[in-house]
Amino acid sequence: MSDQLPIIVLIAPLFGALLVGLWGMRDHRACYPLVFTALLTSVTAAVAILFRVVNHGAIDYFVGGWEKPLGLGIQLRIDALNAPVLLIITVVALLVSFFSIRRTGEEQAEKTPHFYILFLLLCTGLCGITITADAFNLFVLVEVSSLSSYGLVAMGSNKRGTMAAFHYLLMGTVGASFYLIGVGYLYLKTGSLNMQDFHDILRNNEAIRDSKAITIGFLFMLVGIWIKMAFFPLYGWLPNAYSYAPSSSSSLLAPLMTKVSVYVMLRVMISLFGLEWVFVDLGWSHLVVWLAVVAILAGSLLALGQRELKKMLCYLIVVEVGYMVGGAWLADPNLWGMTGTIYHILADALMTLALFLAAGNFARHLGAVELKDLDGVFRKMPLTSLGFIVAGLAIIGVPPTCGFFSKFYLIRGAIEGDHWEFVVALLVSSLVSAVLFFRIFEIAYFGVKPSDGHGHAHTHEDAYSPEPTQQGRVGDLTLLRREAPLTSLVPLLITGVLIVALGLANGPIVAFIRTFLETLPHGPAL
Amino acid sequence: METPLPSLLPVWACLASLVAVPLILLFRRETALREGVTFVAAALKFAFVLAMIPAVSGGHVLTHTFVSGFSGINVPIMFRVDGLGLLFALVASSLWIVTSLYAVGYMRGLNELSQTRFFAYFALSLSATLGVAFAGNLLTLYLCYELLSLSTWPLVTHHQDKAARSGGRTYLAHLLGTSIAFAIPAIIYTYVKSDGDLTFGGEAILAASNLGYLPAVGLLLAFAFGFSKAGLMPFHSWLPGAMVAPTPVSALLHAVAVVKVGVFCVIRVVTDVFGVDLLGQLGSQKPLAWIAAFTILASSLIAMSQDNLKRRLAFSTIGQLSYIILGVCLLNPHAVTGSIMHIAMHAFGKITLFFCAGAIFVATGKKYVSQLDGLGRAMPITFAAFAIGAMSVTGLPPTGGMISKLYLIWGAADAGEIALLCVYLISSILNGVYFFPIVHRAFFRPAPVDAPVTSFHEAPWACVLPLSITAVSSVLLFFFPGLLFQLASLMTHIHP
Amino acid sequence: MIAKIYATIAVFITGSLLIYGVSDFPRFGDARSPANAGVEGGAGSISEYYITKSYADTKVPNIVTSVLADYRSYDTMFETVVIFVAGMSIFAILRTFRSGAPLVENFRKDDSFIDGDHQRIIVGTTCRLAVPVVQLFALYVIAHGHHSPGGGFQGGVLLGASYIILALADDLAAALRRLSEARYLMLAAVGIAIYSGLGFLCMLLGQNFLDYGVLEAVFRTDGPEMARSHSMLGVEIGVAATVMAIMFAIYANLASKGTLKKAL
Amino acid sequence: MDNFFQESIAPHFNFWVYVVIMMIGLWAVIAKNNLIKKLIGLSIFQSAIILLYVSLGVKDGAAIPILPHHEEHADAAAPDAGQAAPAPDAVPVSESHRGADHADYAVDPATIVNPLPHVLMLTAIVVGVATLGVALALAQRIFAEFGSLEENELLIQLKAEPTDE
Amino acid sequence: MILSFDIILLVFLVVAAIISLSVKDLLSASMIFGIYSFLICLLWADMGAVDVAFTEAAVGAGVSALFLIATVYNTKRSSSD
Repeated sequence: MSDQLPIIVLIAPLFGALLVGLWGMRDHRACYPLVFTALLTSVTAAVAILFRVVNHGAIDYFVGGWEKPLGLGIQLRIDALNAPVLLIITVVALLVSFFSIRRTGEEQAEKTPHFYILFLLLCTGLCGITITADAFNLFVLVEVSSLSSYGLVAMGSNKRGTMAAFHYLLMGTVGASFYLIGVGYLYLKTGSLNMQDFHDILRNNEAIRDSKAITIGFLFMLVGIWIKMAFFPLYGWLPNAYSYAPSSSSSLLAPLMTKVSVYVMLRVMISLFGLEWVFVDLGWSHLVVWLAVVAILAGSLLALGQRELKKMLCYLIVVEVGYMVGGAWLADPNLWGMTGTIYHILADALMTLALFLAAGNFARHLGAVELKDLDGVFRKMPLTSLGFIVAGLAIIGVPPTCGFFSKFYLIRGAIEGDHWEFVVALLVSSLVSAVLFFRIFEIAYFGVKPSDGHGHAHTHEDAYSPEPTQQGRVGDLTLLRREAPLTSLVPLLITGVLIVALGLANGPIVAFIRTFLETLPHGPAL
Repeated sequence: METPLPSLLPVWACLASLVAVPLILLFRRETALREGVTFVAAALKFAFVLAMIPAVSGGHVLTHTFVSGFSGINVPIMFRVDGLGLLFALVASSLWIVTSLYAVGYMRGLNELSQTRFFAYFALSLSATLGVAFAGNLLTLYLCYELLSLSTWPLVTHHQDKAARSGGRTYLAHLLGTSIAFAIPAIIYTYVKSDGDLTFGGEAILAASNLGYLPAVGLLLAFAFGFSKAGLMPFHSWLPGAMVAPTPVSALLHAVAVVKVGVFCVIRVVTDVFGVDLLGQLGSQKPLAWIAAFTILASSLIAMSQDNLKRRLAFSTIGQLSYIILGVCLLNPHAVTGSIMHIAMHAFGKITLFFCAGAIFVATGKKYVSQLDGLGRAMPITFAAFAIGAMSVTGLPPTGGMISKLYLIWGAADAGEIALLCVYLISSILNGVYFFPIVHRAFFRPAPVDAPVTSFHEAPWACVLPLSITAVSSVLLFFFPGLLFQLASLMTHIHP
Repeated sequence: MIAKIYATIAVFITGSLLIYGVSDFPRFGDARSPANAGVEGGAGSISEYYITKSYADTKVPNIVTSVLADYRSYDTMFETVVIFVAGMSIFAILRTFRSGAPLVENFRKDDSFIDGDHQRIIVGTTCRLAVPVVQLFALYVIAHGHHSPGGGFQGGVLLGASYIILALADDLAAALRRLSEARYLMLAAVGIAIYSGLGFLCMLLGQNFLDYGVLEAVFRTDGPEMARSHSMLGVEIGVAATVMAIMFAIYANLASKGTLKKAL
Repeated sequence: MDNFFQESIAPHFNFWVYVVIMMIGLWAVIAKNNLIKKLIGLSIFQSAIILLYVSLGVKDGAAIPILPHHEEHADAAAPDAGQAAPAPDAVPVSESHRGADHADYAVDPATIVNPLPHVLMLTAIVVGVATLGVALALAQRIFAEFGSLEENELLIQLKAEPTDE
Repeated sequence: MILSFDIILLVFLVVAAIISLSVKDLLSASMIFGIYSFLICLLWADMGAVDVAFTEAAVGAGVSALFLIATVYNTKRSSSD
């Protein structure tokens, strides 16, 4: 039943959630195997889907078999744009589920099954958002994922978390409602909810293409999605929500939610309205790119001002969102900006995941909340810091990590699209992130306070061997005593490896994305 | 014309010091073994570099490709050894031997802590330096350049006190900052302009691209500032800041490896990215030339006002680096030859000076010029070497510095740039003005009454030997410049 | 105050944009408007297809039900999931297991509410009489949703409401005795399980997810239409179960500050 | 009277009002100080969207979207009896465009209101109540932790105390 | 659909919305919100959206008003605005 793959991807976590509800409620230990099997199933399905899309092109799936006329039933469509996103979602979820094993005990206690139900349903929602080709169905799934994320954020014992969750809920609901208004306007002008059908109507029907209602509808959809993805002027909810959530929740939400919203924006631009309409008929490109520039710069400055690690990371997310929105709207002739954005969705998901996992470990085992608490972690938690370093270098954009390549494509797009302001913004933000991370590295690297810098050379010997793993073997093993347990360490290291691997493998990935973009009307052939 | 010749020699040369890193860490406990590893690695590396000479001077170009290109970008990671690279590699690897000897003496003399780390990163940075020297295209060049910045940071901050931290901070901030802000966009712009070709050698990368005057100026400046290891003002202040490092570090890295990597990159950019012909048509190198000229004069003036010996040397280095850049900007064979040779000549002269400064510190703990009165009688060898080094840097016979400077001035005259010619001359005088008073103090001033110089009191032999070696060799370079000249002219033949 | 100014500006901008969009809407109540009759260039009007063909497809006169539970049943499934998620989120946020006490003791009961213990008898008796009627009606609404307004969701809400009435009339414990926490959580999961299980069954029988047509083999109906009709009934029952359970759960948690002990 | 509406006000009146109500709700969400008030505003905001959608589907003088079903009532109401007379148009299911080859049910689309918006809005209402429930739970917990529901007081408290993890 | 009825209902709707947002007593605000939901339910019925009306009656006027009241009961009845 290989043609059923699209539905399996999101049915697996759904059934997983139900089983946790039926069985895990009684016996908490039953949760873990259920969660892993569910997520493993959907990862496998996602991989299979990716292969199918690579080999045989896009997959169309009509739920309930209602195929013609288009839009009668609900259509799922998986093409080169969302197959990778689907894979990254499931993989991240799987890694986080491993990471969360040791956490749920102390962070969720009796509510462990409920945590995992929300966890799995969040994955269901995100996968659904990714594969659906129906504008309204997308709204429903956005609500599924949003509601579960509110729960996940508020689960912590931190009272600020509750407050943050409330604001998150208000903003998120308003955003989703804006999107819904947009859909309403489109439906009103075209009588269609199916993306493909709507796209055809827009292409074939002159009168509708330049009607005011369509423009307003697009505007509202866009703003709604921007609220969801915390694009700069509308980012207010994100930092608190993510930094005060329990680490097992935030390390799932932070990498996925914003990226998926970016994907939704791309989907709306590409499949629903078509790049020709968005770039040529509408011509907001410059405006949005300038917005993105402001977003990047402001986000960087705010990140510089933070004293808490997770807060800083949250503002970095805002910056990355700026990258992606700007890159998507560069409208450069060869769509390198779009390519970079799609690639950056994958890259940034991994980078953010690694950073939040590392931050979670630091907070859990050193109580390190603020930057200054990271004093000498390279010695205390070498492996965790190894992962943190890799992610940090990726954010800065040091080759051969994936961060470098996504920045490379974005800058290339900006140069070819003559958006020098965007180039400048990218560079400034890279500089800022370099400052941020080397500040941390310095704190973490100088294990001891400058005052007692001399004297006990022995500890220095161990502290300053170039790569921590070496230290684990060479130096005496007592130094590893504060390292995180394997369950929370392995996902981090795997993510680090993935970051580098994604960087090295950017060639085929980008080629794959390009082939997809070239099939579009108004693609790079423009 | 050059004929490419696949060879593993450059790889071995790099690996020699890279393999040393884990070994050094392994023998952290047995110091003798640890330093033995360092010496062996240095000797091996030098041998490998030497082994390349015949082929290269025979007009071949040794190439080796590791990665046939991140297929996303289609730029390979490759090595390519031509005259320029080999000359630089020769200087760096030969001086490493001497420096390790000196380092052993210095570190033991002051029994510094965590010497293992010191030697490990030292070896690592040497590999990075050779990587830059042998880099076959802009990407490889850039990667090795960054690796060098990162691997030298722990050396700069070796002492881990406040000064070291702040020094290290300025160091990283300048080097990484400029390379991210200027070098990366410049490289990507080149990539876009030359649709995907970043390879050195043969036709210059941008020769075919129809670059305007202003874009060319901007791109060239972006490169020159991006590779801020070259110490062009206003991005020079990392160099004095990095003087908090132990003297061997300052000696090798900040007289030879790091700073020369900077100018090396600039030379590469001018000769292989733009190509002499393109710049000749556009004349876009003029602004850079004038910035270099300004840097020369300004740094010389600042150097005069410095009392801390190492800081004075640092500013003099800044000036000398701009000599090289200016020479390359003159774009004629003599000037280019001169600047390439100046890399070597200045290296020997300046490292001598640093060694002397370190030796004085080890022996007497004095680091200020004003304290040196009468020390010459106590440490005659050191100060004799200092005098030779000063002469070489100033460009007086019989030292190698004179030859390269002669070529530079000749080139300036050929290019008809009288103003720049004057800059060379004036700055040479200034060099003399800030170096020779030191020698004068040491030999002819009476020692201060409170601390009378009693008897002959030199630094340990491990410090004195290296500095005498380098002093002698910089004299020898005056009489036998042939090899350097040959290698340098290889480049200028390629770009007449 | 400053918030009010921001709000006014934001509202003004948004509103004017919306009105600007409204200005080229079709006339209100226009039967030929694009939404109702479709536009050229597309795949034809979906709503007209529903109106004219849905009965032939599903043998269900209530078009809304057939569209809700068959054509767009994927939506409806996730709508049920939304309810489920909401229940779980509220549980995660509010439920406390520390016996008796709410999270923090600065909940204070507002005296301005009339605490009418003396009315308990009258109210209680009336409600106890009302509850079965309400539940009966709810079941009717679920079962007859094919032919009349209503369906799983409305019926589910009514069922949930009946328990809420019970809780209001007597007290929460009385309602919880009939529908305990473990039970309503299980019921909620089972509801969705019924729904998605039906869809999964269709997959096992070789059709797409939620393609009820193939279930004719299961229901032994002649022709896929009746199979759809029956499957819709099953689906509605699933929805009803989940909605009933979660509605009551939400009320129970909200009314008792998450300790299912003392409520209004 | 009635045709006065027909000419001047009717064409877009619903849509205007939907904008007005929505703006009332949005204003409350942003400007109100009390969290409960914010939530009431949110619900009003959402109901305005429902008003938009439902207004889209309205047709003048059209009937509700439930077809008159006289004779089919028998077998539709009591299906289990298995006495469903096989309809002449019942053909085996074909993968593509199912139903397209059925005979249309004899009805003029213009006489029945558009059912699709109703379906969508059922979902929207559900989402609305779910959101409201979660929000209220959050509000209760905020009250339990801060002892207040007035935003300004909450913000003051948050500023006062140091950040705790 | 009766147009005048429709329009009168809409006007009432706006009024109810404004009142329920402006009264200081949260309990009565919730009550008036229930009334608002009931009015809007009538409006749906008038527009021929019977299922929506039914749902609105069950959810809006019924359950969600009840949820509001429960919360108000558990927290605080008076509000500053």
